[in-house]
Amino acid sequence: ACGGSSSSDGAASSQQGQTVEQIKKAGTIRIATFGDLPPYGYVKNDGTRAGYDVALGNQIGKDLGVKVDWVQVNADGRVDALKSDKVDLVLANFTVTDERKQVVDFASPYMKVSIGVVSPDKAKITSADQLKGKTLAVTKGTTAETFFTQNYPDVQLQKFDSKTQQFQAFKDGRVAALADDNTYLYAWAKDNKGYTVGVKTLGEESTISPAVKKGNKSLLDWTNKEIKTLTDQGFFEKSYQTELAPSFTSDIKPEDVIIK
Amino acid sequence: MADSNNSVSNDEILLSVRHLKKSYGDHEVLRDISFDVPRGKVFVLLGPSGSGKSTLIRCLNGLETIQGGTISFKGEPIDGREKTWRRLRTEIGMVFQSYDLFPNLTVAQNILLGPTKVQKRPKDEVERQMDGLLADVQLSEYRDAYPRELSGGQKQRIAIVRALTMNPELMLFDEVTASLDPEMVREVLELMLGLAEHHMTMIVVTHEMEFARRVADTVLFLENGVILERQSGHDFFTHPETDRAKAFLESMAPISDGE
Amino acid sequence: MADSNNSVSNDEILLSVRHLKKSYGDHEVLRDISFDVPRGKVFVLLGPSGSGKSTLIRCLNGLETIQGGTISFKGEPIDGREKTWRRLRTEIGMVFQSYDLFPNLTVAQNILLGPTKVQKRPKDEVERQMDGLLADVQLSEYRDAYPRELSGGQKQRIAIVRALTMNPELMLFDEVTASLDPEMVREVLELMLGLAEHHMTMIVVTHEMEFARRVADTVLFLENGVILERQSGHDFFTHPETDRAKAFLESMAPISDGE
Amino acid sequence: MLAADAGWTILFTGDNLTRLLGGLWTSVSIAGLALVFGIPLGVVLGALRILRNPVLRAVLRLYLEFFRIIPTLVILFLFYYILPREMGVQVDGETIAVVAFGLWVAAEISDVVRGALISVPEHQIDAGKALGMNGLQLLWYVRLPQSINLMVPATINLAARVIMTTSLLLLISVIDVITVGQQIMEANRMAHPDSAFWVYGFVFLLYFIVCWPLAMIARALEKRAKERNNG
Amino acid sequence: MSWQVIQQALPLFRKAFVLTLELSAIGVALATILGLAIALVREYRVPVASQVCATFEELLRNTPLLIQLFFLYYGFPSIGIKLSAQACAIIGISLLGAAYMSGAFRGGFSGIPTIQVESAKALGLSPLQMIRHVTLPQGLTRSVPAVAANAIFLVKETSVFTVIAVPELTNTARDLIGMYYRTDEYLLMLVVAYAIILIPLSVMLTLLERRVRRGTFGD
Ligand SMILES: Nc1ncnc2c1ncn2[C@@H]1O[C@H](COP(=O)(O)OP(=O)(O)OP(=O)(O)O)[C@@H](O)[C@H]1O
Ligand SMILES: Nc1ncnc2c1ncn2[C@@H]1O[C@H](COP(=O)(O)OP(=O)(O)OP(=O)(O)O)[C@@H](O)[C@H]1O
Ligand SMILES: [Mg+2]
Ligand SMILES: [Mg+2]
Repeated sequence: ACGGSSSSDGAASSQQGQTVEQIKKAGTIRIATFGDLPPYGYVKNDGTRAGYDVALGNQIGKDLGVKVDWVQVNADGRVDALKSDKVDLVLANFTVTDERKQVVDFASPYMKVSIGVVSPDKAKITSADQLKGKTLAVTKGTTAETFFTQNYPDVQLQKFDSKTQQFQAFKDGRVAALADDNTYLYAWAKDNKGYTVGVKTLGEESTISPAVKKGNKSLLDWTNKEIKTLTDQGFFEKSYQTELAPSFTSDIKPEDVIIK
Repeated sequence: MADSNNSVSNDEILLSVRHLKKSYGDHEVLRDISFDVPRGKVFVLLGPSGSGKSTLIRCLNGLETIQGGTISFKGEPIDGREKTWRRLRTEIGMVFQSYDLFPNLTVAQNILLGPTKVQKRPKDEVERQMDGLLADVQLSEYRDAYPRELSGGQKQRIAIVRALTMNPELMLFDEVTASLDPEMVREVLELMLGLAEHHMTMIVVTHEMEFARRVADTVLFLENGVILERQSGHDFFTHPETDRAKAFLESMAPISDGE
Repeated sequence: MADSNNSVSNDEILLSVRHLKKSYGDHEVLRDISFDVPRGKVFVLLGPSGSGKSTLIRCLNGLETIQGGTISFKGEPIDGREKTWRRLRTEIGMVFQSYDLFPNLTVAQNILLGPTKVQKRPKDEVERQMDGLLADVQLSEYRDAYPRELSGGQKQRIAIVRALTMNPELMLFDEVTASLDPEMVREVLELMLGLAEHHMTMIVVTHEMEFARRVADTVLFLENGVILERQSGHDFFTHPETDRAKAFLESMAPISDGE
Repeated sequence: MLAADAGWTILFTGDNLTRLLGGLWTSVSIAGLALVFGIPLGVVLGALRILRNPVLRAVLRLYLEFFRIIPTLVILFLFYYILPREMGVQVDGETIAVVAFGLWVAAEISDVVRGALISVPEHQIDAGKALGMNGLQLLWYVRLPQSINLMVPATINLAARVIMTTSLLLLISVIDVITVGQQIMEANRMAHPDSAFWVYGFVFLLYFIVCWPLAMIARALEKRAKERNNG
Repeated sequence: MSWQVIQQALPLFRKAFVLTLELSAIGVALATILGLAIALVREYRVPVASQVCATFEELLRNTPLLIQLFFLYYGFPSIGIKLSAQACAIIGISLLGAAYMSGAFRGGFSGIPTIQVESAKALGLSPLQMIRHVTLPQGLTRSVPAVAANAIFLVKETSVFTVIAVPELTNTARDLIGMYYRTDEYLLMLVVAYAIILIPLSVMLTLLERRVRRGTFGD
């Protein structure tokens, strides 16, 4: 009912996923995205999808000349969605990491990101060391989870399935702080008074890219070209203004997020 | 029998029923039943299936609430409250058609339950009485057996012993041999004959005509919830008054000689 | 009876059993049973509970697999395969102790099932035969009733009619009156007496001694899986040979006069 | 947008109500398909289980025990992760759910059918045999009609359980009613920060409205079957 | 399939295994006690309480545990009631379990033949004595198989705790899959872990059923 189903026309996919030609022939591209992460990927009250990731996906669909079939995923389902051929492309705030490079192929990045930590003003956390012995909310399968598991083993992690659940638990005061990509923490903190992103960046700055099934060279090359063209056309700047800027506080600059 | 407090007194009325009425919804099962049972006598209830025999006997133990009439025990009318009945049930023993021993308790526990928990009599005294009764019915070796280890006839004899251990003044029996294999019927009937000889006051529903003939001081013949005929045991079987009773007696002796 | 193909022939052997053996696991229930049933005769199986009567009669209908010996029907030994039995069962009728009508079918459907679906006879022919038999047993009005609307005695009579409608040459009865109220026993036994008079070949297990005495051409007395005594019906009841048979006959007449 | 203080209003904002009902419909139709596909399979397997073939019995028993012992959620994951890879075809969450639930339903139904078939008293079977019926005739004229009364309520109960279990679909990316609920909460997190109580409460109610009547029908049929058997 | 991956994940799985066992044990125990209480209240038609219990039973039996947990964990804080994830898990499984257990016990009680109650009355036993010596022991024995079946059901339901971030078996497996992408190994470990808990339970259930059916109580 909500565009969640993918085409299952039975066309046997190659080991590498669908090529661009196959996608064009099928007339649809299946893209994985979040459904509960405004302003990146979410569903409006009228049931249509919107957000920064979604805008990119829609543009890709238009340039391919095909319909976009959105598949809603949670963070921990992104790799398997590609592996098991449920989608052709992931546009779900997918941070590029070494582990992930082993299992999927990333195209050129379209966003900058690093891990941030948000906490209530009343008990503000300003450095990761303050978290020792405290509980921290993360979403399963995110870079924040991996980062804290590897670098701060004595921070107690509470791992949630979806963004909705982790933010809900955080707001209910079940955890001392919440770690996630700093960009959506900015957006979330703007919507929720009384919370601040006390730790703006942790670890190395990373990038966010579209991902395709490992070995899907055809779609990878096409996407790389597309990102370049769009960057040149200023698509991401425009998209930043319409999708992200209204959700961010004024101290965030476009350069902090998008890649020139 | 080990019991001895049932001496024959001069016609004291132990149980008295007057104008008893019982119906299930619209269905009148007993209408205007009256009779007196003197101490030491055996009453046998006969009648076709559905005539109300079980219902009547259940009323006499307070297992059914009655819609009219009175039941008096030892001269005192019973008010029908559950509490009154609970007290009286320790003086009125009852044994049912289907095996009613508690399967979760041993024979001894089954027997001791009432006397020790309800009558609150000292356990060793009750045990002595129980052992005597078990010996009488030749079931001493089954003292610690569970009911499932007994045959049907043995179960019913234990059920009777269980009732007797309460020292009841009146015993009610509802077709206690009806679910038994034919060969086991005898051992139970003989136990009951023994009780009658020891002047236990009893009301008995049975389909065993030969037994009824031998044990009954009085026969009440029921049909459709009324007492159609009331005779001494001997007279009822030799010359029943009503045609219904005659027909009934005939049907109970199936396939008699000649067609 | 509407049936007429059971004319008495000069001692043709319908069923012949030789050295039959049956055991459940280690437990030998029947050991070395042999006897011949001539066409038109009535055999009554007597014996205490557990002696193997039911087991024997079930073996004769292939409901139990046997461990040794042979059963021959109309001179032809039965090979024991389910398929052979299936064919023979249309010639050997059987009625059980527990009411075995199919509760989801009406009386007529119960009766028609075997002849039309198994024997594949034309429905109107079978219906005519059924109507005749139902009239014989005075149950025509219950043609379209469900078994639950019948009394126990009526159910058993229908069960007999159901078996008869298959035109069997041999009828097996296993305590068909054992679960009946005493007053209903008679109507079933009378039906069976009628069959005997019409020279239906029958093997009957029963606890009704008076009936057994009247109906039996031959009595087989079983104990512990062997035939202890084999006598004509009259002789068995008047002077049984073995002590066991004597004791059994006594136990079956519970509470006879005098102690 | 309505006043921010009344959390329940978001249920009626925009197309939210229709979307929630649409999500519920997804769940119910997956359950329905699973039943349509699982019940006939289960009936066949159940009928096979009363045969005396030991190998067949062992295999079918194993099949049942697998679905009995492994939590449904885990079964769903097994199918979700492994099925598409092994089958080499593109399968979406809904299809996987239907297959996984369908096989589960078949396992449960096979046990229901077997239980009902063997609950038919032995003497009824004997009576059928005494009329010369063969195995299929016994099944068709004696066993099935007398056990159908027991099968139907058990099947309806199972249907309710399957519908309830569809709540797990959320975890394999099917847009079910709960996922829609979460989308709504996120899209309105500014206006209605405490919408969780209302949205989850409403979904709770929806499930109850669907499953409770089924349970009541099953109970009524069960009672009738019992009375029939005694009568 | 890599043995090394399995070995590395073993400690985490062991922890999750223990937690699953603990939560199951507590849940089953509480559910049984509460279920028995509810069954008795309903069986003896305690006014008001019995209606309340009936409503409670219907509500819980006809809604998924997952949504009950969401409601408890995410929904209740909105109205000022905040419980930890484990508390929610235990409350959720105990209440749901109680609703099921009550049904099992009532089934056991209703299977007691009327004749048993009547002969207890005929001995003059008071209602409480009757419960203590006759209906309770018989009803409990009769409900054993259904109670055991419910216990298995409840252990399986603990897998749903994953949705409120309780690090039990399912949650741990999914978490590892999300971090390290070794789906096959972790799923295998998950299935094996549940099999270790549930196969013995299931065997026990079969034995119990057989025993009760074979007539601990036959006549
Ligand atoms: N609980 C009940 N509810 C409604 N009707 C009942 C109930 N118990 C008995 N009856 C009806 O009351 C009538 C008398 O039944 P009762 O059992 O007393 O007969 P009975 O003389 O003992 O018969 P039987 O010889 O078959 O035991 C019957 O018509 C029966 O259907
Ligand atoms: N299915 C069975 N499995 C094991 N043993 C059995 C089975 N059926 C009967 N038996 C045993 O076989 C013996 C004979 O039983 P059978 O039912 O033939 O006796 P019976 O003479 O018909 O007794 P009754 O008069 O009580 O009907 C008994 O010891 C019984 O326990
Ligand atoms: Mg009666
Ligand atoms: Mg027998």
